[in-house]
Amino acid sequence: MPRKEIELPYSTEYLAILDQNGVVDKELEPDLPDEFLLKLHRAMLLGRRFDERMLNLQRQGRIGTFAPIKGQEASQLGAVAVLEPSDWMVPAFRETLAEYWRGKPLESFILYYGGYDEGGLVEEGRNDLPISIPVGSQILHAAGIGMAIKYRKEPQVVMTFFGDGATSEGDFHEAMNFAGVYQAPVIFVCQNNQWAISLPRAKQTHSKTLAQKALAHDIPGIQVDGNDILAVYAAAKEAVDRARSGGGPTMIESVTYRMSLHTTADDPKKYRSEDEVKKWEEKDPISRFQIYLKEKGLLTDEGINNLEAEIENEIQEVVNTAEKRMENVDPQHIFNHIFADLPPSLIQQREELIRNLALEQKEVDNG
Amino acid sequence: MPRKEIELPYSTEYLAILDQNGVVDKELEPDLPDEFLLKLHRAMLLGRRFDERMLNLQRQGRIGTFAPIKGQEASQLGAVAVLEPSDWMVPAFRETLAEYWRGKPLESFILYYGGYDEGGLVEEGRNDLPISIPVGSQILHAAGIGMAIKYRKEPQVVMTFFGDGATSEGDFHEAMNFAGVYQAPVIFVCQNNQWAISLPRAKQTHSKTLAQKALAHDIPGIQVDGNDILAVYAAAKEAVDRARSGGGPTMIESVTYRMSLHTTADDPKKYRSEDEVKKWEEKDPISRFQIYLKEKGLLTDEGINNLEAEIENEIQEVVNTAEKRMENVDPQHIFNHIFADLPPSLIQQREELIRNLALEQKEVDNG
Amino acid sequence: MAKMNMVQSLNLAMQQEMEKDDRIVIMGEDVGVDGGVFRVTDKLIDKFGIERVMDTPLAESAIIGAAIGMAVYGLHPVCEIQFSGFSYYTIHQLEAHASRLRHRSQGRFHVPLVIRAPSGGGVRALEHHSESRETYYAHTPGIKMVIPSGPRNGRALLVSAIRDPDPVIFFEPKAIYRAFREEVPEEEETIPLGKPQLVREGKDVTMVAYGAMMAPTLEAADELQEKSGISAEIIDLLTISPLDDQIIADSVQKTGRAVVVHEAPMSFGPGAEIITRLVEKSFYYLEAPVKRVTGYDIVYPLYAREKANMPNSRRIIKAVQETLET
Amino acid sequence: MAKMNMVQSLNLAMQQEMEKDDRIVIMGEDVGVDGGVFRVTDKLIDKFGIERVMDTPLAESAIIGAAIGMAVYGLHPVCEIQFSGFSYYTIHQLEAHASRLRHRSQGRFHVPLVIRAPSGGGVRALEHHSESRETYYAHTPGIKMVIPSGPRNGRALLVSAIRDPDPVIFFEPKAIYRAFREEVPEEEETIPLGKPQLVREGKDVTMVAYGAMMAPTLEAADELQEKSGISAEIIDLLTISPLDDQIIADSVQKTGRAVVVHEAPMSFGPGAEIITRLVEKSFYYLEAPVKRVTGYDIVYPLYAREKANMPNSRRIIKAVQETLET
Ligand SMILES: Cc1ncc(C[n+]2csc(CCOP(=O)(O)OP(=O)(O)O)c2C)c(N)n1
Ligand SMILES: Cc1ncc(C[n+]2csc(CCOP(=O)(O)OP(=O)(O)O)c2C)c(N)n1
Ligand SMILES: [Mg+2]
Ligand SMILES: [Mg+2]
Repeated sequence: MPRKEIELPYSTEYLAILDQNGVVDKELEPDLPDEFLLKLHRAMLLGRRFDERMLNLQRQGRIGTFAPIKGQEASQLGAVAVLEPSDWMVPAFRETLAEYWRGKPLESFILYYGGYDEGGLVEEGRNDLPISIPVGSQILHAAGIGMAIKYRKEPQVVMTFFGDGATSEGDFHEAMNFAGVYQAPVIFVCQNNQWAISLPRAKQTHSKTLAQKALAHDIPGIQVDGNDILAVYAAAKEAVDRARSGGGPTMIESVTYRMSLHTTADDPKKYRSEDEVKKWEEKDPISRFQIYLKEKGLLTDEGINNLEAEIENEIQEVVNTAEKRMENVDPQHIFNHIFADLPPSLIQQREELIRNLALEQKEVDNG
Repeated sequence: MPRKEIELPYSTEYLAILDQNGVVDKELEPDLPDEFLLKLHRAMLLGRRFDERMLNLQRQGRIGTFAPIKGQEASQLGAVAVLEPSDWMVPAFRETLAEYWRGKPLESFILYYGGYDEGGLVEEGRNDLPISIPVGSQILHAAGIGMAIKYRKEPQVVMTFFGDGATSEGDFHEAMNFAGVYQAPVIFVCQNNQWAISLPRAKQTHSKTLAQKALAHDIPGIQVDGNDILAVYAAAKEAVDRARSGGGPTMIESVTYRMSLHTTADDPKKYRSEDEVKKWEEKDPISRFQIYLKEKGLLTDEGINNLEAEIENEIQEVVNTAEKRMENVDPQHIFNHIFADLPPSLIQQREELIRNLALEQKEVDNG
Repeated sequence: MAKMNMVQSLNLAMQQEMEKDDRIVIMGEDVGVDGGVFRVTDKLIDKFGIERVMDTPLAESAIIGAAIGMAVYGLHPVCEIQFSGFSYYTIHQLEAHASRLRHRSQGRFHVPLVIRAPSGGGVRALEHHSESRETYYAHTPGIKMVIPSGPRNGRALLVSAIRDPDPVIFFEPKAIYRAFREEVPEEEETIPLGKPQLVREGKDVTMVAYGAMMAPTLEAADELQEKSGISAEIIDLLTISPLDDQIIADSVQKTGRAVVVHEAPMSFGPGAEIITRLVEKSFYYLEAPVKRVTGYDIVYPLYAREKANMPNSRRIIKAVQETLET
Repeated sequence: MAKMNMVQSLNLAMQQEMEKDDRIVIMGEDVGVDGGVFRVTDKLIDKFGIERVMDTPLAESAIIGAAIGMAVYGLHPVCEIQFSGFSYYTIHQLEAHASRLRHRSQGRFHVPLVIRAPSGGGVRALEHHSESRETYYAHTPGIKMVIPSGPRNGRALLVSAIRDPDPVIFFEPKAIYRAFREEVPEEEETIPLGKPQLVREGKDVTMVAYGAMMAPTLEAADELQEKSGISAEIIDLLTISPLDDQIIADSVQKTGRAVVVHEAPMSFGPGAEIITRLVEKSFYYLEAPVKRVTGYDIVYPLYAREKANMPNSRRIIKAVQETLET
């Protein structure tokens, strides 16, 4: 009856496959079709360019505050690429590329960050929640969706994203605990991009890794190189397969870096060194993937150039249509989608708005 | 660059010293003065008897709902007995004995559960928070007190209590994370009494132990036999010493059993078997401690009988004074201690109450 | 028709709806094996199994957050928060998500979610077990706040709440759980959400109340009638928000006087909205200041003194008399 | 005296108080190295170090819960919640503890805690960054709810809030953080909490507003004066709760008419309490229904349409005119 160590069912593992120089670990390399690899590459590149363009639009005052994803392309795409369309995805607010991959039109992002509620529309058939800004809160929705999937005995899974900062919120742990208890098919993807606005990962929590937080709930947890799309994919595949076959939830800590601003309202120079950013630039997820694809004979510099041009066009077109749509602001729209049926008090308020607008119009007309 | 296990700084340990038959592990036995052992014994016995008396008072309608501690005497006393008077203690609502040990008058319990706000009074000099009913919420107060102690560089520690159910609340994890980040001198004592009202420990969380939840925050966590006062004391001593010397927080899972009702409003027959309760009765914390003390030559059956009589008298006296105090209900008291100074709107409301009371009195007087 | 108390009638509402619709699941602390600490979900687990009646871990935010996910997926969760005093752990989920996902997704998703919670005082309970904070939810756009006042309307409102496509907070005045019985028909009965009810016609004064305060309000009205011949018209709000003030306006345009009663603290409470609506729409009919009889703006006292804080028929009568005297 | 915007004046308040009193510590997300996302705590970390200016982990409930513990211990924490839209994560701590520990401990403990949070709309922000939910806190007994309307009163109120022995929620209208500058004296200046201020005398109508709504209210008053010769008396609430209605009553007893303005949703909002207090205490002085100009009972729209939801001088003028026409 002495003092003794208790054996626990899980330990915390680390996984990396493709290093920052593009060298691959042959044993761990996932076996993916060439087209799929190229599709991933195209999406990553588009994600990067769209991000740049959005930053540009914001700087020109054509859209409002938004959160760039630069540097986190592999981290989110590698995970979401494992999902089937019928699966569910619950993003935070820095998953532009994951949402795009799932089918969200680029136009929606521009509308949304341009201040138009229409940008929040989730098209029929895309099983994704809209972005969620209150940190950590969405993780619980994923737990609930997982529980509902299990209740319905559907062969689906749900994947949710959140940041390193979110792991400090109670909702994160409550969600992990629920998913553990109900053995729900949930994949918790923590994009540890090293910063929560100005707070570095080391001050966010005393724990050595974020993945080990899964130990609290006896959920398998794994830390992956989040700038290595192959590792992220492999870890997510394992987790999704396990969840789909009834094996319950998994937490993935994807170690990556927010290479750009927190949001366009942020100035990282206040709190982090250029050196640190430089160091991470060497770990860029896109360049190492391009080396890999080139070595596989799937990609050439010329191919990249063509792709870049194609993407630029695609984005330009989207910006054009979005800006056209943004010319039309019908203020009455603010009363849409509040309840299934607008109650009398809200009908009266809408009428007041309409009267005010008419009055305003009259003043404008009268000069 | 393969897949590899990450080494973490802590593992989860189990500690037991005095088994249910009163057999002690000589190597681990803490070296405690005889009087102190006897003082612990007296307190445990008083805790048990007071609990029984309170249940009685409730059944007679003389007080309202309260939460019995039966079975958890060692679990809470072993921990709190390590504290210095200048240390802080933050209870949940099932720490009657811990509060009594710290100096809370028995009378206060009767007043409080009798519905008198006066029972909440924390006497000057006793550094304990009043009981906290919203599960898990108080754990954060302990984290804050620990941070304040550290800020003031005082040689104090803070100990907080909560149940197995509380580990599912986000506030628990947020508190552990804060204490970890700030390396605050906090001892988190989870009284795992196997039940959260009707929910058994196994359904509260998927994790094998509760102590392992500390791994999420890289805080040392230990599981102890909570019905073994020596083990609880030893674990708490280690934790308090570490905290006091700047070593930061510890979590202790004290494995015990709620032998009585959740509260007097509860009927455990709805959800648990008599067999289970029987099994735990054999592990009673008091009887095993009595065997230990007898074998040490510190206690005799006669001594126990005398003590029982003494305690009965003590309790009876307290019940008498408390009931006397409860005869006086001044309703105006409800406006006390809302703000340091009552604002005009509340003064007006109090005046209204006074007018109503006068009217009522008049009606009574007029028959 | 059977005579039922409100615990039984609410249980009936859930049982019958669950029989008809397998999207409905019950979740909360102790709602399964224990049948809820007030037994409102008693035996539902025997009828529908642990998949549909879930004893959840002790985490309110998780209960509501997970239920939001389930609702978005297509289920209709009926959650119990053990006491309304612990519902505040979930406001960030309600304010940020339950109330907004319809709007945020521009109609793709909606959140058919019911949150039941025993509320209010009068049962000699512990701290945090007696408060009335319906205002938090009534002031939050995108959610509905419903409070029944008896077994029959409780059952009918709960059925409507369960069928409602949007989130409904359903506070159950615990003081009337077992206070009285009413005939409750076996057949389906609903009451549309958002419609206060005229429960008694009168001509001298309008009394507006809801929940457990209906009892002292009716008592006061009886006594006023008997002792002073004062005829009170009485409105039971049933739905606090969105507030439809039409029936109140109509009544006051007839009586010219009104008294509003609630347990919730006075300031910034529900009474203020009702009185303001009257000012906005029936000002010229008002012959005297509208009065409110409410809980005080204090920390709810432990039970020995809770009566001092709670509106009772004496206070209500006094308010009516003052209204009529002026 | 220096000309300062409100960001600077609030910074000054904290800095000066911290110099005087080492019980004061600052805590919150990004308040240290970054100086706060609006820079309100800028450079305080350089002056007072990381022990007194704490960049906390991302957990609102923990910030407030820990601060309650610190306050009980004897410190005076000044917490920043990054946006008021995330303060709801903490309501259970505020409702259950900050507001009650004085009462629960029967005076042994009290909770001198300030919670600062940028609030309100008008800055083209993301979802959850524009709401005004002061009602939640105003309706909660045991806490004070304060909202300044400019650099000078902001500084003076923050000093008072920091010195207050009880918990104070201090919402900072982000729309006026940098909107204008005022002379702010170097020397100490305080404004007692709980006292609305008469900011302009007038005789035809009383206008009551607070925070960012003071600007369009004053603008409306100017235009009414200039174009129609209407003289408005204007009251700035400053402290929303506990509400002292004396000055409002006094004013309306003179003008007979009133308009209340707030960004918060209309129903069950602060305006209702003000109007109700007028009904209760100044009913016979009211010559016309009191009007309110408020945000609508809707999910706050993304920024392209936020103006449609926000009271502006046009809407206020219209309300005043309607009040005067009747
Ligand atoms: C509950 C809550 N608190 C604060 C904020 C303000 N905020 C937005 S993002 C952010 C940091 C998030 O960090 P992390 O979770 O690591 O995600 P990242 O931004 O790095 O993707 C903060 C504090 C918020 N949106 N929600
Ligand atoms: C936040 C909150 N939710 C629900 C309750 C109702 N309640 C009181 S005690 C309890 C169970 C607590 O279980 P545990 O933490 O294991 O403590 P124990 O009662 O076993 O001592 C519940 C659900 C509460 N007091 N607070
Ligand atoms: Mg981050
Ligand atoms: Mg327990």
